[in-house]
Amino acid sequence: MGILVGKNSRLVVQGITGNEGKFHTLQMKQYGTNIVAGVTPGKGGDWVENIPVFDTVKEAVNIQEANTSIIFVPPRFAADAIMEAAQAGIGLIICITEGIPVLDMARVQSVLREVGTARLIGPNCPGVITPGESKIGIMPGHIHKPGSVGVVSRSGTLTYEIVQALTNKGIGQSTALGIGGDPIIGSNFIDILRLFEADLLTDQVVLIGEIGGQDEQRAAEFIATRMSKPVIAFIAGRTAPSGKRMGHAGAIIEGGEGTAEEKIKALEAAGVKVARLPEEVAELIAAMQT
Amino acid sequence: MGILVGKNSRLVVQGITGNEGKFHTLQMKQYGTNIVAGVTPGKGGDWVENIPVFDTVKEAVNIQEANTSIIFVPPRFAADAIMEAAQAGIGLIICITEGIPVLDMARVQSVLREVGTARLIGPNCPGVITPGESKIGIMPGHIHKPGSVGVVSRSGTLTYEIVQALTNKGIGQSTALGIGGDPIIGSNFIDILRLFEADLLTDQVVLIGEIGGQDEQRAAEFIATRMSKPVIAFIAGRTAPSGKRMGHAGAIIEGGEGTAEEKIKALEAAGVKVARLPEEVAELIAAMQT
Amino acid sequence: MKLHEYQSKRIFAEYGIPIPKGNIATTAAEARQIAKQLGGSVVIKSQVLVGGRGKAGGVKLAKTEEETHKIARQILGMSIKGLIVDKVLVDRAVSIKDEIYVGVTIDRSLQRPVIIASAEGGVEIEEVARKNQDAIIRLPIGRRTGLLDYQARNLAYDLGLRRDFINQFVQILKGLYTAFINSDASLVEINPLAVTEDDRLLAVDGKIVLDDNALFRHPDLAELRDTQEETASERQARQVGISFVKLDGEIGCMVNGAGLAMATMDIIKYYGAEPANFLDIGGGAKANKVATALSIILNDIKVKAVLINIFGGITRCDEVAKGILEALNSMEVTVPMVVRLVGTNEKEGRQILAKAKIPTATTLGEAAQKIVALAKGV
Amino acid sequence: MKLHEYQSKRIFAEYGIPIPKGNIATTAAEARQIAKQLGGSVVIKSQVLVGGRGKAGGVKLAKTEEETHKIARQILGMSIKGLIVDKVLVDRAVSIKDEIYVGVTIDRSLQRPVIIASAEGGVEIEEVARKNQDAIIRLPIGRRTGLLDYQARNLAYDLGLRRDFINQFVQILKGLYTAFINSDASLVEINPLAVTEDDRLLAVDGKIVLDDNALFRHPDLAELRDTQEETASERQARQVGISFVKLDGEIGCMVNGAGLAMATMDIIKYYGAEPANFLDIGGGAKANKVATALSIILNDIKVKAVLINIFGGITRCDEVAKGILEALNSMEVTVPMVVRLVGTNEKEGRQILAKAKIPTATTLGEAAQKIVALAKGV
Repeated sequence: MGILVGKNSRLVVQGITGNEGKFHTLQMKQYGTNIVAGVTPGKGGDWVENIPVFDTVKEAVNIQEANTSIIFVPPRFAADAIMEAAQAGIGLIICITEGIPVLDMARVQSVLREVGTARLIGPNCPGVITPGESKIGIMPGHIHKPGSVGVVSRSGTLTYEIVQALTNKGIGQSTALGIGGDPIIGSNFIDILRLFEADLLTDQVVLIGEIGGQDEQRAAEFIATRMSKPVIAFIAGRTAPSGKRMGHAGAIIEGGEGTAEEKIKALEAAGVKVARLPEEVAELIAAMQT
Repeated sequence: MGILVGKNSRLVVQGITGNEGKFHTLQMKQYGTNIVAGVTPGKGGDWVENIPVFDTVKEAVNIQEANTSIIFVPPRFAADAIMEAAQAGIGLIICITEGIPVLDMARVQSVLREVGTARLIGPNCPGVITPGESKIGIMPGHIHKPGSVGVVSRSGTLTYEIVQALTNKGIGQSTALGIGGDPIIGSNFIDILRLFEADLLTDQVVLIGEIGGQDEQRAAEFIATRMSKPVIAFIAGRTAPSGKRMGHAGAIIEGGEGTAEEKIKALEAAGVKVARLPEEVAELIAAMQT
Repeated sequence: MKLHEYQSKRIFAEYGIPIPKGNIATTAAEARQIAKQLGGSVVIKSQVLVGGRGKAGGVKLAKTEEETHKIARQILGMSIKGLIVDKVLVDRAVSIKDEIYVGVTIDRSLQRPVIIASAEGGVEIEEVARKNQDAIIRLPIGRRTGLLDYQARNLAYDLGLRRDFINQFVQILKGLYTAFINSDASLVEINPLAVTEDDRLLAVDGKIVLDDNALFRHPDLAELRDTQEETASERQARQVGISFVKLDGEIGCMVNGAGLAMATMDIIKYYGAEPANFLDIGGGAKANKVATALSIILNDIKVKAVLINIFGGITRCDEVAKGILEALNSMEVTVPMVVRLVGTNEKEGRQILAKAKIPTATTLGEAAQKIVALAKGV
Repeated sequence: MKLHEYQSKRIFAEYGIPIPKGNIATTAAEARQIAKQLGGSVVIKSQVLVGGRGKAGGVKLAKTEEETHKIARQILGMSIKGLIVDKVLVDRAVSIKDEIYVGVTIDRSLQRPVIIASAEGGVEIEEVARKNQDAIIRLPIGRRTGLLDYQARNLAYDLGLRRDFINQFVQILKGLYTAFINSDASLVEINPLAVTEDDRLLAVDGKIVLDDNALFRHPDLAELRDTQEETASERQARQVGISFVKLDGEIGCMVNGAGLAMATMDIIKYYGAEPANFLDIGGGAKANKVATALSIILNDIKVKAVLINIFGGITRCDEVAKGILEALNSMEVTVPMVVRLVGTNEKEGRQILAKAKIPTATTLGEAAQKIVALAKGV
């Protein structure tokens, strides 16, 4: 099973008729994900890959009983798409879109708190995969393998790198997901660690962080006080300079805060083993599993 | 004791240095109300009637442990004053000010819901009195008499009229209050009926309504299903024409809705005796108390 | 404060809402000139602040400049529900396929703005509501979130709008909502929002009611008040801060407090007469305000008797008594009067009145019965 | 996107925030002319998008027009942290009694805007924070409620402002917050907000950083970009949508994905060399983007070797390989290169590179070790 997504996920793809939306709809379908609907305003009545397209998320929920949404709509419309999904009753919203204005996300978060029933993953993230069951995201499915390691990350391709290292060593994953590289994201490390801690099929957790913000430091506190399962971490950006944005809008050391050293120190103080190289993550997990 | 205000009320007067604020501060003090502070931005350090004046409500709460506020500030600043009181931790806010823009009040209500710890009475109301204990409002104190009838009203002077009729007949009041004549008010009839129903010292309740809105109709439903104590009502505006605002911003029959007949019918259906004349209210209560 | 159709539509246009081309005329010659500029058929619409202009013959179509001149001359100067038409809006006529209603107001129980829409536009929304409540869509809007794009879009779908109108509708609805918020309105309404034969959405008629309490924030809107539409009494009352509504009865009344004023009207009716007005002098009125109020009441020739009912709290009874004498000194009063004064400085007030030999009463019931008897000449 | 001081202050002025009189000059003669218009002493301030202008001699006082001319000539053309000064702001000098810091930014953990203020203005806020965290006041603002009047007032009291400055401060803070929201900024900052000898509050220096992702909403602000402040490489990268940051090392790197790009830099360091840049080609890059990225890297004369690390998901390895060949065909490349390609179309990509005899690697560790060895000429 894993966390968040699985056989019970009934997916609606928002922005299904765009290039990215179409491409990944096919990829997810081939992986076995249960896609029940697409939404593109103005394209209701169309079909994509034998999936019915609606004008509104409300219809996708009412008619097709969608409970999970993935969002591929362009950045200037993405905040509206998230709020539409939340108010239509979608329980899990995964937003892939990169480049959403920060103030739009601040507004979204305040609406989500008011609605109270929707969990958001992302934006600017690769999505969530429960290997062998359901892939709701843009990650390459074939590098994953069902197993008992939970993987949570702020990154995309770096996650793939580490997942592949795990799979190469024969270590499978319960669920792997990216929480996104933006300053304001729907779910943070603690939200996900809490789920992994409670998940019966997860034995160890890999946390992949990077410079910027305080999310890893808070995670360290949570791990120290609330987690029984072992956590292995990797933090990217030891060599990143201060004041420069490293690709992700959220990956920036500001006022000397949010450095990799600071994060590594906090995690190690919480008893987390921090790998120096991506491949080392797999070695540390392997050592635990034997 | 009665509801809402009493010996434990520690009052801060917002707008204490204005004409109305000063006048009623004296009146309330003479009645025996425990006024611990005043607030007027820019007048911190002054004294009014031996009451210390602060620049902010926060100081009145921190230094003087105010727990109740009455607001006399002009309409254009009143919404801000309510929000300041709520966020400073005041539990009961009584806003006398008339003429606050409706959209300001819509905003206030949404902030109050967020803060979650403050109850608002008014605006555009005469305030709350627990006879013999505490008067937090502008009503003439001497017409009241301690007793067991709860009085709740959308009006000011009409309430005095009915209270005096009660007192003249020797019938005292547990608490008498006006909830205000505006379209958007902090507490409605149901909020107050619930308190009277739970109050050990209240035996009967007088509800004084008027044309406009659905508040009396909803109250009728509440009385029918949730109240054990008898309620006597009076509804003003049987002769009011449609589409014209009768003084109060909230007293208007719109689209044929909110008429006195409609309200009287709903109340009578809920088993409420509706008096045809203000004086009759006292007669009906007297008949019950003997 | 109500705005005229032409004022409302001009405001809508500022918020990007398409309106018909047109202009305002106060003479038939101006109307003809506008028709010439517009070319083709025009609609001539009387600009008065009451409903039912169409039924009263205040809205007409003209095919030529000549006809425009003729019709404008008919409409200008006509009386609609007691209001004289002193200006007409001359709009280019449009061919309408379909009519939608869309408005924004405050939902009192939800304590937030609500968008009201119906595919059955063109008639009053209350009428639609009476016939078929289901034909009306209500969409509450978070005061702080505002109208979200998808909400506007979903509403368009719910109204059954054709796909190629969706984006236009979303823009119009966002404009209308913004107009509502930015002008502190209590109602904005487009009715009908027309779907034209040439496939456009057009606000053919519109209405804005402003929140009087918020006018201080909008000096530009406050200037739009058409004082021609008020009676002299209404204007006088507004200027001194008295709430006054003219009614059809014969007993004038002056009261402090809106609830008590309504109750006073009701009790007059209860004892068999009809109130001539609603009048609330507000709290703490001084003598001169009382005098003005009395003169407003006495200006109504239908008034046969005057009941003054004051429950003094902030208002002082002696000030009221002085105001009454002031008014009586400055005008000839031929109708009988009963004054009921209780509360603050009640004794002083009664003494002043006793000297002037004005009849008083102690209870409201007694006062009402006395005044009804006096009015009937009993 | 950072704005210059003069641009930021002009925006502040639009929001009612008082700023010193002044103007921008690109020549010493212009500077003298501005000084003449202003009269009295002026401050001449280099306009470059880096901190520490003062320490670098880029901010100076001049008492006369003559002196202004002389100093402007010194400052124009000087280099501050690698940036050539091509314009100066000439502001009327003010006598300052006290300096306040006030700014607005996004609090990442609270997920909402936060106002940051300190009575210890005039130095960088990070420096104040390091010395005394208590000297800094943080006031989170509800995204939808906005800054309320009383919050601004309470902040003024908390800063210990004199009573007669409170209203001025409230207006300035509201203006600053509105500027933050309306321009979709990630930071707005007045530092110092000066209390002048003649008892005014004045935004003497200011800074605005805009959210690049929101620039589509603000074409007017997007035009303020000073392309003189970018290097040719930065401009080229921005235009094709590549994230690029120049560093000081000798190993150029090209990666897809920001996290992996940082990890690649880190691993280079781990094996004993220094990365020359951060470069993320993003997802799904086509051959021409890859070629542009490679040319940007190779334009850096410090670069002794290039590591290309691609984990294909959306990005196809054969497209990357094609882009590499394209770049190699169009420029002379003298430095060694190692390419590590895995994921989508990995085999096809490797075949293309094998034909061109470009060394490849399977794992990131292997690739990093190889490139470090090549760079060191081992």
